[in-house]
Amino acid sequence: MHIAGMIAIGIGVLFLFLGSFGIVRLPDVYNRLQAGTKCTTFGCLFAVLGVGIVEPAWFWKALLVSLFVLLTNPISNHALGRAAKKSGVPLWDGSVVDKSRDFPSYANTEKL
Amino acid sequence: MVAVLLIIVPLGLAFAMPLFNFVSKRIAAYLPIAAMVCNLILSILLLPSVMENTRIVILGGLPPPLGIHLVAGPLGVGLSGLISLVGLAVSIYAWGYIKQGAQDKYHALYLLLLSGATGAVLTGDLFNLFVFYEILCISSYALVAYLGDRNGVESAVKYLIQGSVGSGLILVGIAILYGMFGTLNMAQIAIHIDNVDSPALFLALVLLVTGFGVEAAIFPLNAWLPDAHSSAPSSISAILSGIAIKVGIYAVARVLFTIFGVAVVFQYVLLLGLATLLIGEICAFSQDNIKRMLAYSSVGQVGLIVFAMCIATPDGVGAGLLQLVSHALSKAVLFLGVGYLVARSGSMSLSSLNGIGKRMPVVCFACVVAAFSLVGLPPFVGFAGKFLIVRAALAGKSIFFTVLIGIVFLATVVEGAYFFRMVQTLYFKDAKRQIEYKKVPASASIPIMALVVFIVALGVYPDVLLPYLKSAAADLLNKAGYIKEVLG
Amino acid sequence: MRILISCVLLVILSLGLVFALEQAPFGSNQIDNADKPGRFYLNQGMEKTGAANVVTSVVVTYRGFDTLGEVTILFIAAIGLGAVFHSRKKVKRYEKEKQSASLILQTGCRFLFPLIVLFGTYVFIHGHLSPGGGFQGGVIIASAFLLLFLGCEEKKIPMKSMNTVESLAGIIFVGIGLAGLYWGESFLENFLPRGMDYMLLSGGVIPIIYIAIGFKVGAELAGIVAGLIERNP
Amino acid sequence: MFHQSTYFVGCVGLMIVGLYTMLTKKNLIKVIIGLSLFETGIYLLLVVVGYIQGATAPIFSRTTGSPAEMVDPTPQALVLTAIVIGVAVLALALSLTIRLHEHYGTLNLRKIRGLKW
Amino acid sequence: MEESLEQILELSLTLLMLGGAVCACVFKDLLNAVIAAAFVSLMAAILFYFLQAPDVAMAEASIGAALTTAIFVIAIKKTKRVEEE
Amino acid sequence: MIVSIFLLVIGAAIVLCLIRLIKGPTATDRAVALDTVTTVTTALLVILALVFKRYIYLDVALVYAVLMFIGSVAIARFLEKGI
Repeated sequence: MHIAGMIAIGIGVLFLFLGSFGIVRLPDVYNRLQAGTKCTTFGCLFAVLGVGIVEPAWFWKALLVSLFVLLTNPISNHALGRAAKKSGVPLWDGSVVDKSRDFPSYANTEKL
Repeated sequence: MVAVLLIIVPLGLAFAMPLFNFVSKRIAAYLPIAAMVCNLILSILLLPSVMENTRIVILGGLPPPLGIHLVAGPLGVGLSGLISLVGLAVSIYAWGYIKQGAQDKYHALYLLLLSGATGAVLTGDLFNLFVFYEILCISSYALVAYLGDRNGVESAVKYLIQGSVGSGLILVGIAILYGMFGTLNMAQIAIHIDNVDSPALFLALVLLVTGFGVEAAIFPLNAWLPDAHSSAPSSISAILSGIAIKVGIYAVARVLFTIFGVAVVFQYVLLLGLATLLIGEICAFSQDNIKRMLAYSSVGQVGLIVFAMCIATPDGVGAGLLQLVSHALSKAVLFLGVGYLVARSGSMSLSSLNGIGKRMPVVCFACVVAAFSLVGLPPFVGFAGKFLIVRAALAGKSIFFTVLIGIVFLATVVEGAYFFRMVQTLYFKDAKRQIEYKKVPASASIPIMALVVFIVALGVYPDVLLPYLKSAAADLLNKAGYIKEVLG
Repeated sequence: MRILISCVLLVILSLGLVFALEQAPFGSNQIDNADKPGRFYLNQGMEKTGAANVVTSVVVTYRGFDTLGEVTILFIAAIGLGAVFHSRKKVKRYEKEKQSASLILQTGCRFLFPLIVLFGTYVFIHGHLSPGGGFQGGVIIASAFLLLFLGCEEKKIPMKSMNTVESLAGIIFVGIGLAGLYWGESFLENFLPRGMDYMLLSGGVIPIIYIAIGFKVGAELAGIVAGLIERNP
Repeated sequence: MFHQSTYFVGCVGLMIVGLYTMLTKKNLIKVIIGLSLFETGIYLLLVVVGYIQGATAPIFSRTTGSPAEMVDPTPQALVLTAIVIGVAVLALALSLTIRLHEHYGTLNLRKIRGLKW
Repeated sequence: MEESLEQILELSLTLLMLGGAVCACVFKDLLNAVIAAAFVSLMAAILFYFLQAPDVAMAEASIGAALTTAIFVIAIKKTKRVEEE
Repeated sequence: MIVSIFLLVIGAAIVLCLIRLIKGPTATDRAVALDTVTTVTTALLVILALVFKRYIYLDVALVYAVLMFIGSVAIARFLEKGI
């Protein structure tokens, strides 16, 4: 049980580190959001649930923490991505596709 | 036990203000009057009994070194009586004076200011002193900006920034003292402080005096005062000059005398007080704006009070306290009176008040009496204060004090010059333009005249106050007695 | 020039602070003595008040007067903000280029609002058993209202009932203090039985006062946020 | 001792950075940010004052119940009070700032007439 | 070993906090300064946690990082975003 | 022992986020960095609760998980001219 929990925490921490690494390395806001959102949410979930596995008595509260992380993180990240698009942060030159042009609400976003 | 009501009654009424508003909007103006009448009666009833022995009021069920407690000594109760007297006069005045803005909010903030002042002079715990001091400061920031005009907001910002840096420094000082002694009780700190000799203590002293000195406007820290006092509504100027500064001085004195009690520092603070006196009077002399002139005169008077207190003999502290009382009464009268003069003439410049004395005789007479009292002319209370200060300073027969007293006389001459200029403007100059005459409402003239009666009566019979002053000075100076009374 | 002067001042201040802090015997030294308040609270606080969280028992009973003052300061900030923003002439509402929130944000806020309020309530009800208490719970509730402002603008905070809650909570706090003076011996004394350790109903008046503080802080901070947001320049 | 020196560096540094911001910056909101940094430093100092190495938080639970191994609760209570005071001052300062901007149209302290310190 | 690793963590968190504070002082764009100040609050909250003060950590987290940031942002919205020379 | 290494890795992650917070060309980048820091911090607090072996410390992590996104949402709404 202890070892399984530690492995879960390890995976989570690894993902957190990789997410932060992506924050630094990736070229533009939208790519960084990918790293900052999915990677860290996943990592946080694993780390928290791993702690719940290591100490079985804590499991329910850990589950609650992870549930809240799962609920709140996507909302803030969605808001940030939308804000970036609305305030006219340009895409990276190497971007292949920009689907947002199809939606009228994003159409007239001026360059910063 | 009753002393706690001095703080709780205004606080509770202020909390209940929104509920009273549902009943009627007009109740708001009566609540401060009710609270202050209650406080005045309570303090007058308490004063004789605390003269004999200091009462310790336990809060939260633990005896002094452990919990928070109030010290209802002669100084604390006397000052709270002064606060409620001036507060009562100003709240009656404000009832007719404050006609714009959110009036219920004005009255609530005013009540909270007074309860903060009362709490600060009564408490016996260092951090609690800080909390009440913050209540006083924050409500005065809000009240200075109450009218929402340009100057008011600007000076409130200035006041707020300096005041909050000051309170941050106080917190650092408290942290150092707590780190060294593990307690916040002022008496217990005072016991331990004699056994320790460390530079950290000196730093704590400097930080605490600087922090409380911001509110007291001692010399390098007085930049906010003229702006804030001149651009606030007149009733607030009166309460700030009359009460808020005094609480700052009380806090500085408590820190210097009771907690630290190191005689070396008094000399320097005394010189600071003298510098404050000179700078305040000279700046006041060069002002044309009458409210700014009064504000700078407050700076000067603060310097004089600090000077008197730092002589550090029972006579000196007693004289300083008498001067404190006299300044509170006189400056309140001056600001209250000038409030209506300014409102009628429509401008704050001194020249626009030419010859207004014949049109508004009552208010102008009160202003002249208060001004003479501040200068120190005989039948008024200011004379007694200055006379006692001079006597206390010369009692030591040292050359040092004789020179200093000379400087004080010089400052008084300057003070007399601008106050006589004011009197001359009020009475002996012809009005350039016709000011339409409107009667000053009774809600203004009654409190002003009541305070004038106090000024004259205390000037004629200063002996009434002297026993109180003596025991209050002993309360402040006698460190061992204070410790013994608090800790038993 | 200005920068130079302030640098010199700050260097002096920091040197003084570091020097002083090195000298002072911080940490365990000063509370080992049994008559020091900190040690007393640790040794006897739990037995006397029945609150498992010693910080709570210090905040609410032993130093309860500070807490009263502190709640007062928030109250001052709330009404002071109202007084400063009060202006008689009506400014016409201007809503230029105000983007409404996206559907995801709106739905999320509607969904999360009751959860956050519930969590805030949990925090201040359990203030005597676990970390947290009136202030933290109140701030969490105020944050929930803030979220409502950010997410769905059409929801309005009923300011009148907020004021009533604030006022009532303050009166309850003072009233409990006076009740302590009446039934006990001093203001804010813990006059109720202390109850079973580690249970919700323990600690005498502590949970009641913390609930009052929670409501008061929540209403005040929500009022402050509402005042700031609804100010139209 | 290592612990405490670290923290002293942290809190004194934070206070100094905050005061520096307040003294030298010209924008009022920047000054207020400096104020909040300064206050954070003070809170840290107050908590460090009550810290005891190797002790745990002053909260009893069914498993941990030895008062000898707990940190001093008083400074924590003081910091709770101080934090709330800080946020009140901050809210009032920001509301005054907004009001000042309505009057002057700028937040630059050099351009606002009387606000020189 | 374990002790010293944790101490390294505390030291680095302190330095990070100071770095964030210097950023808050230097940034010209007020929004960025506010973000940096929120970062400082977060680090301070973790330090409170290390100092065994969970109550304070909770208060600092909820007030310093969420509410203060929001009211600063609102104030910037009502005034001006860029600090001019 | 192994937990300490986890903690150090998380510390490194925070350092990386601070680098982005300093460098970030736009305000959005910095906001993303702040948002990431909050998530990382939540995990750090939970693991620290394990280190200190106190169950009640999880409440603090819960507060982080619940409240931290509000700051990000405020900044985002400001950037898209919402409030």
